[in-house]
Amino acid sequence: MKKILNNPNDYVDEMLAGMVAAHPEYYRLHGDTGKVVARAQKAVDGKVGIVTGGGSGHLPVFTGYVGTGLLDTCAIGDVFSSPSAEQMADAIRAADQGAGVLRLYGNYGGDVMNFDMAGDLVEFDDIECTTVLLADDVASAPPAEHEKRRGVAGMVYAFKLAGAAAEAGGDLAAVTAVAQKAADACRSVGAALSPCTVPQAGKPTFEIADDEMEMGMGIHGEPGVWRGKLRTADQIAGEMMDRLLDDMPLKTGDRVSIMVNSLGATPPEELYILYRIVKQRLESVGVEIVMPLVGRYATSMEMTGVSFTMCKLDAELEDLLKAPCDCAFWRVG
Amino acid sequence: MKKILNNPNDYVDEMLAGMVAAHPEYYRLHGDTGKVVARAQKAVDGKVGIVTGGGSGHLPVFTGYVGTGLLDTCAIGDVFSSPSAEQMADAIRAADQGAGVLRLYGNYGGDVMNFDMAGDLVEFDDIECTTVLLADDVASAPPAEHEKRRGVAGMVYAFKLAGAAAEAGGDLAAVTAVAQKAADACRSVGAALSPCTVPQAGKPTFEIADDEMEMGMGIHGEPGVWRGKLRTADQIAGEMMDRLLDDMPLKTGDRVSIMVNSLGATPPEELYILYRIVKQRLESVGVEIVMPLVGRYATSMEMTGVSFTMCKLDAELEDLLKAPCDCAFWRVG
Amino acid sequence: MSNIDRASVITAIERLAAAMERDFDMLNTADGALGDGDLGITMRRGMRMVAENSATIPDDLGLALLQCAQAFTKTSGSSYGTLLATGLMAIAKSVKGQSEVSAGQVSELVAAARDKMQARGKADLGGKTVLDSLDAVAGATAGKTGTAEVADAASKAVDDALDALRDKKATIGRARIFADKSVGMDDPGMLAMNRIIKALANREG
Amino acid sequence: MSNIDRASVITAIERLAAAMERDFDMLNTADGALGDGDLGITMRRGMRMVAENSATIPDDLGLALLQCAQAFTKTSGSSYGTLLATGLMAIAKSVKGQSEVSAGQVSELVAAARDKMQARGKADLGGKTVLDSLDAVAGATAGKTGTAEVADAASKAVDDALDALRDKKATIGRARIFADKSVGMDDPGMLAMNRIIKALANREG
Ligand SMILES: Nc1ncnc2c1ncn2[C@@H]1O[C@H](COP(=O)(O)OP(=O)(O)O)[C@@H](O)[C@H]1O
Ligand SMILES: Nc1ncnc2c1ncn2[C@@H]1O[C@H](COP(=O)(O)OP(=O)(O)O)[C@@H](O)[C@H]1O
Ligand SMILES: [Mg+2]
Ligand SMILES: [Mg+2]
Ligand SMILES: [Mg+2]
Ligand SMILES: [Mg+2]
Repeated sequence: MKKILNNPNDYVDEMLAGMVAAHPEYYRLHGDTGKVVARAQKAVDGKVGIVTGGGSGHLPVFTGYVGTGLLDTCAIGDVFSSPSAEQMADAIRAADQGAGVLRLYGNYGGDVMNFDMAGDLVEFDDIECTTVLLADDVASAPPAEHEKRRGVAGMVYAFKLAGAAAEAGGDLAAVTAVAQKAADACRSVGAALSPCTVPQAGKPTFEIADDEMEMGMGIHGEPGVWRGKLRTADQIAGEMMDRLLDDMPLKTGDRVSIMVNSLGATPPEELYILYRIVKQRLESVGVEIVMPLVGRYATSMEMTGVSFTMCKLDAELEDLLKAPCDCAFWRVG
Repeated sequence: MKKILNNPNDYVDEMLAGMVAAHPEYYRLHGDTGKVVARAQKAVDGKVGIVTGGGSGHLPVFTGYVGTGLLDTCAIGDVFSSPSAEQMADAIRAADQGAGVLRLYGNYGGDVMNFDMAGDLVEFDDIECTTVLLADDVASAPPAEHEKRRGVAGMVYAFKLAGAAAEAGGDLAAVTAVAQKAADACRSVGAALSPCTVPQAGKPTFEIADDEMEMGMGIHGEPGVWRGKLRTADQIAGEMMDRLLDDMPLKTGDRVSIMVNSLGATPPEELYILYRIVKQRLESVGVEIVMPLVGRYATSMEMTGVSFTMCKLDAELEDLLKAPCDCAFWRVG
Repeated sequence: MSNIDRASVITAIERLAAAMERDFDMLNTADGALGDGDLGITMRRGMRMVAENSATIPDDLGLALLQCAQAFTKTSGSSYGTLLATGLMAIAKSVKGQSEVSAGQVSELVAAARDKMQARGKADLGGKTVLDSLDAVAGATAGKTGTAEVADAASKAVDDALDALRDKKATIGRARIFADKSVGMDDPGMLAMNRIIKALANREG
Repeated sequence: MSNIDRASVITAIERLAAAMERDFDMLNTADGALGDGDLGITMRRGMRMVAENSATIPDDLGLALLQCAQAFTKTSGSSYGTLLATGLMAIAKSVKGQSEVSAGQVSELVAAARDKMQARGKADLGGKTVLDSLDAVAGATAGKTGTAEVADAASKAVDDALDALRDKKATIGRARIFADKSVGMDDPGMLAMNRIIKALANREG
């Protein structure tokens, strides 16, 4: 296990302790579970709160995106495990500034059940809650069952767009509508070359030969659409763009942001090699790229691989994308 | 080889093409070799130019740090290979705004020879050049031979501090003096858990068992001070801090910035686990941490491992560290 | 034997906590084959907290079960803990204000738990999950009123459910991605419910 | 035989370019064992560019060698290319304005190259590098004036240098990190200089 850690059971607590120690200007731990991260400075009264949550091991997702113009709070579980409903309820309470709270997170069974349960738990606190789920991974279910899809890096766009809407003073319905529009505008697909190791499990999440890749694999190692010999960067990028454009056809004049995201170990050098093809493909159909994001935005620790996320923009979303935001991992404006 | 690429010979050219395509607001390619990166907007006339250079495969080092408050230009070679003297000469010419150029780079034989040769080549152009070498890796030679040490992540501090001095209008002597002060103030040490693969070589730079680590290993796989069983995060952090503090003892009231840097594959989760100990150690001797940098600042593609860099600050350096800078990988202010 | 009251709940908690200590490895292993291997952790951690606080549980069985449910929502984010808590809360709602429950109510209470858990997890019956175990228990205990009679029926029902579903493919949760591999293997959540029911029914071994 | 002039430089370039095509794999392999395996690449790429432009080299031997040097500073950032270019530029400086050079000058010209390369690379003599080959050549050809005599002495010197240094540890460049392993192995740069000198001296095979 090529990981730097102490007791695997302390991985997440120590990670969070280090994170808030390194960035006290951005983050603080809230409550007594030690697994709720909140903005260092609570947002202004009357701002709609945005809460997210999910398993650890995906930095900057989820906790990293707590910040101005982004999220208010985040409940974080063990690596690849949902936080508990109580933690999520704590996070919802901490996100509330009196204008209600949007639960904005990825479509995973455990997370959904717990956020629903957390909703029951905060009913007593009279906090109005809405929910928007990201289900952007096109490889995880066909279009007809798109609501079954997993939520992956598209959530970064949703955090940004909904976060900007909330910061601009939108009410809960308006912020929720933006988040839903953002979720609907995102399509993602990933390809993995090597696994990561969940500390408590101590062994890689899957096995794969040294000359193999898997197209469409999920961020926790969920099986993809094919496994085979490693292809060239241009072939991989081409197929991934095909999959995205098949699912959400674009036409001349459309404007999109595109994220070329490392799952962890894949270096920026290789993301840039892929980005050449991404850009060519979109430009060849007359699509304008707005604020491309190339880097590590949603990862699975030391997994090798990439994901592409396409976010189709209208004028409202484009303004929100360009609005300022600030956290330890991402700054706009 | 778990890498996403096309023809290995095109790795660097395609990487640079994608990088300038993704960040046209920051970078442009200069000259006809295709291997010199310059700021998208040339700095104002009369600003001292800062040029760097070295092998590819270390993003954000070197090219990534071209930007306001940082570098003017960078000559980039193949992966882990020095750029040619001609490319460096091109980069020096492109960095010149009439006030001379500081060559600021890491102490590697090939790079030194080529930058010296490049100096000969630009003599005809009447560009005044100075040189500051980073030699911050304490594991690569004892204190008595500190000028033989390799240059590693300390160069990020040197880029930042000298870059701020140049942006503030310092003349060549002043900017060079700041760069030298910064270089002298930095100490680094690294530990590697797994190698990376140079595309053209097609095989890992070294072999290491799955339960082993190597303390003090260089960023290209240069042998370190010991190899043995993987230790815990706290033990690793403790030993690395010992090595740094032995080499540059600190006392109560000293102010330092510290970088906890991933060599590539090691995720931010594990950097934060390490940072806890780093902070405890420095605070336990009464040292104040200023602007800690935890992330991927100087890497070796998909290598697993970490480095710590300590930069001791006086009032001048601290102001320069906090001055604004902006590139695709790092923003201050 | 008499009705279920605070004292019998405490006894049941003790048996259940002991069972979950005993089955810790077995449940982790079963979940490890088809999921993330934490089911033993979830159950042991939850039951330890329930047992630790059992001295303070109120007479009102609704409030008592609510306290048990919270142990699971606090200690675990794994699906099973949340589903159990959901089921416990459903039962708690039905028996709120009562300090005794008769064996004859077991069937409808289990059915209420099943329905609330189904609403939460959005799984179908027959999908090879804990719901199928509960459904079998609700069915087998329906119309029965004697404590021993109910206990026997329930503990047979969880065995039957395992047999009935074993050769189906998993359709839900993490196990779904191992659908083919899951044929012939017991669903970890059904296995856990088997042990839970037997401990509650005092029909172990 | 007569002095070295433009024509003999062009002939030498052709022989050298051919030798570097031939030795491409051998030099990569030698450098691969102790360094990054690019020495064949460096030499072939540099000599290809030199050969491509050989039709246009000037009569002035100084300018001619400068052009050759530039082929190396342009095509490679590897140490050897830069050192070769440094040496060539040192010789170019000495012979600037001359269209002929006599065999008797070879020793001092090689010594000039050696010194400039030593200044650039800051290595010591005896450090098992290309400097030792050049030093041997400069020594062996000193006082000799006949073309054949100089060619024989130079090509024997590069063999002797390999023998003399083979069992030493590498002290310089990437090979230094394999210091122990390098004992008994030829330094790749010395090996390359062996082939270069033999091609120039037309003493191959
Ligand atoms: N949506 C669902 N509906 C009903 N039962 C479910 C559901 N999801 C999981 N389960 C049950 O929970 C068991 C797994 O529980 P657990 O190990 O806690 O899940 P995880 O660790 O994946 O969150 C399954 O064997 C199944 O019986
Ligand atoms: N500083 C130096 N001084 C003298 N010779 C050197 C020096 N560095 C390298 N060499 C010579 O160059 C050879 C390696 O050349 P090359 O493969 O181009 O190096 P690299 O690829 O490491 O830059 C060595 O075998 C040695 O003979
Ligand atoms: Mg599980
Ligand atoms: Mg789990
Ligand atoms: Mg080499
Ligand atoms: Mg080289």
